[in-house]
Amino acid sequence: MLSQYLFFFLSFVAIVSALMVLLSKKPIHSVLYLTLTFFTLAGHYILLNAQFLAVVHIIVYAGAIMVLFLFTVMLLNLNIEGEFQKSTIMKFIAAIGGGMIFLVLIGTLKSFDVATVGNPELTQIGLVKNLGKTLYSDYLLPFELSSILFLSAMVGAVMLGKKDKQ
Amino acid sequence: MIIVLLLVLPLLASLILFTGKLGKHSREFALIVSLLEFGVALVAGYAFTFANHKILNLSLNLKQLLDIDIIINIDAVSLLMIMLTTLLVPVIIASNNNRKVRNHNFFGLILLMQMALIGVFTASEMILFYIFWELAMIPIFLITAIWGGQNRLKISVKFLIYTVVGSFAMLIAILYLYTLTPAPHSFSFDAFYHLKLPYSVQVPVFLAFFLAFAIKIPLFPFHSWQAETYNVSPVQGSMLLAGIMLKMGLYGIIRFILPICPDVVAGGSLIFLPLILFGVIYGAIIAIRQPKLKKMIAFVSLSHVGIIALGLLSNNHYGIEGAILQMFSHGVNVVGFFLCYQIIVIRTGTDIISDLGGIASAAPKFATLFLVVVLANVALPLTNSFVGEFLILLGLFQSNIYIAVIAGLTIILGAVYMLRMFQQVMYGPQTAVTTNFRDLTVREMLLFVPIIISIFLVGVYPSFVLQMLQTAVK
Amino acid sequence: MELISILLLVFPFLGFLIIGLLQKHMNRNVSGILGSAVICINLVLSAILFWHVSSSNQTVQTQLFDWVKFADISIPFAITVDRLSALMLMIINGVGLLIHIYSIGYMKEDEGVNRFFAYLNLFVFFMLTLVLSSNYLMLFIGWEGVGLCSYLLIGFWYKDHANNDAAKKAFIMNRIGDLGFLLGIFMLYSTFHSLNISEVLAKASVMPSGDMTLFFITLCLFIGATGKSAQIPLFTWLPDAMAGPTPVSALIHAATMVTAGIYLIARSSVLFVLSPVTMNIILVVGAATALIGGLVAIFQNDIKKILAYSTVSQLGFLFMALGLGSFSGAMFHLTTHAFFKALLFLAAGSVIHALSGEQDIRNMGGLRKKIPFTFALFIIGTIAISGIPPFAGFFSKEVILTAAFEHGLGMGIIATVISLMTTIYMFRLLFVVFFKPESKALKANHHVHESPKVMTYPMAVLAILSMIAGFVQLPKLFSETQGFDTFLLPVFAKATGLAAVSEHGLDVQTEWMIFLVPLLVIAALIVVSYKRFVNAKELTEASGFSKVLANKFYFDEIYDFCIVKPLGFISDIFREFVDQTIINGIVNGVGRGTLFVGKRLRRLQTGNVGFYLVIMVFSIIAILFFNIIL
Amino acid sequence: MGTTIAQIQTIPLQYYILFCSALFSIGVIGVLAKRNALVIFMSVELMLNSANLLLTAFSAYRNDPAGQIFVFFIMVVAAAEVAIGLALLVVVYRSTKTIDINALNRLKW
Repeated sequence: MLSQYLFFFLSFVAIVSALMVLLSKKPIHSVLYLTLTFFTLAGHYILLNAQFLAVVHIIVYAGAIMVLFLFTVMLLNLNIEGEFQKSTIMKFIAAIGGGMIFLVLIGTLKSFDVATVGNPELTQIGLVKNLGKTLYSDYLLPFELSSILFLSAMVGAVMLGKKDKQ
Repeated sequence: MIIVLLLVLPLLASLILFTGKLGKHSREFALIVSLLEFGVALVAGYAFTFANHKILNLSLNLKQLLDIDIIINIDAVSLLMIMLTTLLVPVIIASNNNRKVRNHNFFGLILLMQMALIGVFTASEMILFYIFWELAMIPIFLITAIWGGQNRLKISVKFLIYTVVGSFAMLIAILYLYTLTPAPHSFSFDAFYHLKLPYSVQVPVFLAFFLAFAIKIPLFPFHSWQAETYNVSPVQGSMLLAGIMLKMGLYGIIRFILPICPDVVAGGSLIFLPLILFGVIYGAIIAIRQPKLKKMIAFVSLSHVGIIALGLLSNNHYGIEGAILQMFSHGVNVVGFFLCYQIIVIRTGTDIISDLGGIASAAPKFATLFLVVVLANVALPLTNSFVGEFLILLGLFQSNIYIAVIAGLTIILGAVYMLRMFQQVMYGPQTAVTTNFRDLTVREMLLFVPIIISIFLVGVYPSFVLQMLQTAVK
Repeated sequence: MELISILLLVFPFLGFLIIGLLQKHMNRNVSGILGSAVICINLVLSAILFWHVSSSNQTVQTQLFDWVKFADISIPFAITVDRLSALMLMIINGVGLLIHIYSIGYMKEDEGVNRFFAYLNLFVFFMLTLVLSSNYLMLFIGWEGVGLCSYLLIGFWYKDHANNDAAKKAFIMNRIGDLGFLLGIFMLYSTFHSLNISEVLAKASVMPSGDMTLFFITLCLFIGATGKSAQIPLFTWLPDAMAGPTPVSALIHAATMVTAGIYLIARSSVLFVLSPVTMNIILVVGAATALIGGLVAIFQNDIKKILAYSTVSQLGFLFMALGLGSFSGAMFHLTTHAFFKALLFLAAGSVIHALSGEQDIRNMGGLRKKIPFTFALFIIGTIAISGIPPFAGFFSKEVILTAAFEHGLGMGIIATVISLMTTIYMFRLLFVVFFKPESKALKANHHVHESPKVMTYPMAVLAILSMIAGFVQLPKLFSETQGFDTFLLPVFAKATGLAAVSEHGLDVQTEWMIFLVPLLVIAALIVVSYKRFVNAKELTEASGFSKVLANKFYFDEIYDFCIVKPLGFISDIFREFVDQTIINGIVNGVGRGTLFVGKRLRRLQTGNVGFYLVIMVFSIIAILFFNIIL
Repeated sequence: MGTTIAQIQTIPLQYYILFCSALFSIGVIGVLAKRNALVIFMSVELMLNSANLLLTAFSAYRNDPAGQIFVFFIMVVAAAEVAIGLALLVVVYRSTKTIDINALNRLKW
């Protein structure tokens, strides 16, 4: 039962803070609310016994990505308050779109059957040891490729960030 | 390892040519390489007939990384096609004496094309086949688009798009078949051959393959790129197209349609055979009044390859074997025809049939050689096309009498258009453009040597080819 | 013997190769001598073979190599010499030799003389292939090969498009027949799984008479024969083929090639005998051709055309004989016809030669005195072909007439009429050319000259043969032994054995009637035509029905209107309309449509990211929605 | 194993589906309604994360590590994407002095 309460609590916080991401006027507040959302999500991961993911999630998202966002906002002085608002009709369309996609997603996913197909011997799949085994045996090539992706992303970011010589 | 040599030699040579370091000697270099290649092909033929067959296939397993096996293999049909390719490419290279086109890139592209063609004829794995199949398009497209005549860009792009549409259909069929192979899935031909598809699956697969090959061959009504492309392409390009590249489509029919969709071929013959048949007659009838020589060759070719396709789809082993033999003969004949065409056009500057005439009295040697080529195209006995055409018609006759009878009409129509053309071009009084027609030089005569030899060799003693093919047909 | 039979093919081919390849460098006299020498050797070889098969009653079988061989099909290059082929060998090489020698003189002035002899040798090669082959496909090689040579030789003077047209026409019409032949071969193969002639005949001989398969096979073979042997409806090429040099007309278009059809049917006699319907068709077609050829011949004015139509008529007569089941009779007449028709052609050539190329008989006349030797030979030929005893034509025609009367009175009368027409046109020709007062044009012509000896001597030999060849087989009235029949008996024994009709011989009176009545009519006809043609001032322009005849029943025009024109029309329609407008239009239309749609759809790219996002989200919604409801 | 799965399954999978869909929809609304490129970017991250969570949930319920591996890769891609995306944003801001997406409409037909 504890986990259920925990679930409801985390979900509630996550949704509220996610809404606040949209509703707050200043970008910097959005960033902070988003960080809060990510922390709640990390809690969800732990609830799901995906400890490794939870850790990685915090490191990558809260640690790296959100810091990047913050840096951008602050360094470029982008923290400008709602100077560009969309028209109400656009907001209306957005609300309808969001609602519809919510319904459709529920409709699509609700019928999913979740019979256990994985290895029944395997317990605690969320641990580093088990995940690492899978990652380095079955998914070796994608793993290596993703490192290349990272490298190129790094190079690309540096290239883009350089000031033009003019 | 011969097989690797066959593929690597022209590739390397073409790369060397692309660097442009060879300058004026490009043609000589390309010619030497292509002759060497012919020599290698002969060795492969010797190995196939007498020695160890094992040197003729190569299998590399790259499953760890890409789930693709590289399998290359030579059987009788491949060998015949490789022979055709390696025999004709030197002729094509040597026949080029147009200064504008004498360019290292041009020869590089021809050799690259040769490599791709040999790849198509040897690949025993679908993805590999498909890569070579598409690779072969690139050089011919560039040759047409760069060195072609009027409107070259428009026409070559049309040609490219048209054939790619067909290839795409084939790709879908290949991928679909791949999913049907038993796990672990495989792209190898063997795996595809062992599929025993139900009829309802065979039909769409057949249609997809047939579309790809019908465009490539081309068969009526997918031929509208052909005459235009021949017309605009430099002669060497036309030779490559008509002599070898069209055979890719026919080869595809042998490799895929016959083993994978046997029931459609057996059962549905009344649906597509009449279509092809109509194309055969259609091409022949158009050729009768075609005013331009090069376009006429295109329609003649349309008619001839239609007959070959009929033979392949006749569902009869005589027909199939005759058709394979005829693929070889047609390549030789049509290249011979284009040689004659080139000589006429270079000497007179025109290929309008009615402007020509009286060449025979000015150039008797040329007249004789041209006559031999024409007669080979008419399928006179003791020339190469006769045996093939005889077997095709025999096969058709045994599977469907009516189609055989109508297809037989091409014997008559063939005589009509060929003799009309020959008479107008070679006989009669000389015209303004033909008065100073020079007879063949020794170099030009040499070009005809392989053509003439193969015309009579296959015409008089086809058994050696036929017996070699016999096992493959089964 | 096997070696000899191979050499028979080797020599003419070598001759062709040597003369053909060395054309440029060869002295113009050498080629003729070389060509003739080759045929002379061949004649000796054939004589040996002939003697061998006629004395030993064996056939010579030679296998060269496998031509088409794989799986269950095996068609070798193989030679069979039996009495029928031996007879043909003698005719081809004998007449061929004489014509070769004649050509040395006739073609002396021509610049392409070397080419001419090369072609002629090639022709002999293919003709020998035809008669020596032991299977139908190899026979077909020869069959097409002689067609090729015929094409080359008709169009020998290729600078004039009229000749080329004639050559083309000959080749194409032959091809139509060839298609029939080819289909026949397919059926033979499908039925008997062999193309070996003797095997096929053996297998066929156990089949019931009137079998449908056999009917179609024989019909197809007969269609092939109509092309090569110029029968209705494919006969119109033969008169046009006279555009070639005269020796060619004599050799190819009178003596040898055009008889290939008869040879084919005689060769396959068993098949034909078992298919009475085809026999009747042959009979009717032969008779019709003979009648039309004869009628048209009467109204022609070109010396060679007359002979050509005469050939058509005679070939029709031969087919009648085949249709009547008288195979050896047909072969007999074929042999004698080869002699006297070759003679007539060569003599006509001699006339033309003397007049430096003039062929219109209206411009001739009175040549009797100027070229007496040719005249004498021509007379011999005319008598022989008209069937006046004791020359060869009489005896061979007699056999056929007898067969016709045995078949029925009506057929007998038709055959007689046909043979009598020969008299009319031949004597018309003879009288107009040699007896009529000289025409004005001829008077102006100064150097009319007798042909050189190299031309006259071969003709003389042919003349002698035309006179004596008939004595090989005297009519039954005079002789018990039927020499020719006996000679060919081994070949046709099976066929005649299978022929169901019991041969009830004619009674003696009828035979005498057949023998005498025509003779009387011939005599009368000669007198009438003498009056009519020698004394008439000028040949009047034809009118009415005779105009139809003079224009050859408008066959050419009908073909032109029914086949050639529509084909050209369809070709233009296909090329201009179907190909360019419809098919290419569709293909280009697809491209143009794509461009058009692209031009319109481009407007959707507004550049507004928000708009894109809305579209994207709603598309995803739509996809998922359809995913649910489907 | 039974215990862990049983423990997890005290929360029905449907809850996760609902929750993730809601999160995702919020992301969608943010993408549609906002004009600030930075916030749009954040909304995208939100959507990615909702998908991640759902994948993990499925993975846990099915006891199949592949799902979590997948999440791991998505994170990798997301990190790369953020790096590039923000760099682009900076470049855009430098040249146009705004991050309003409506100002970026030069790229059209």
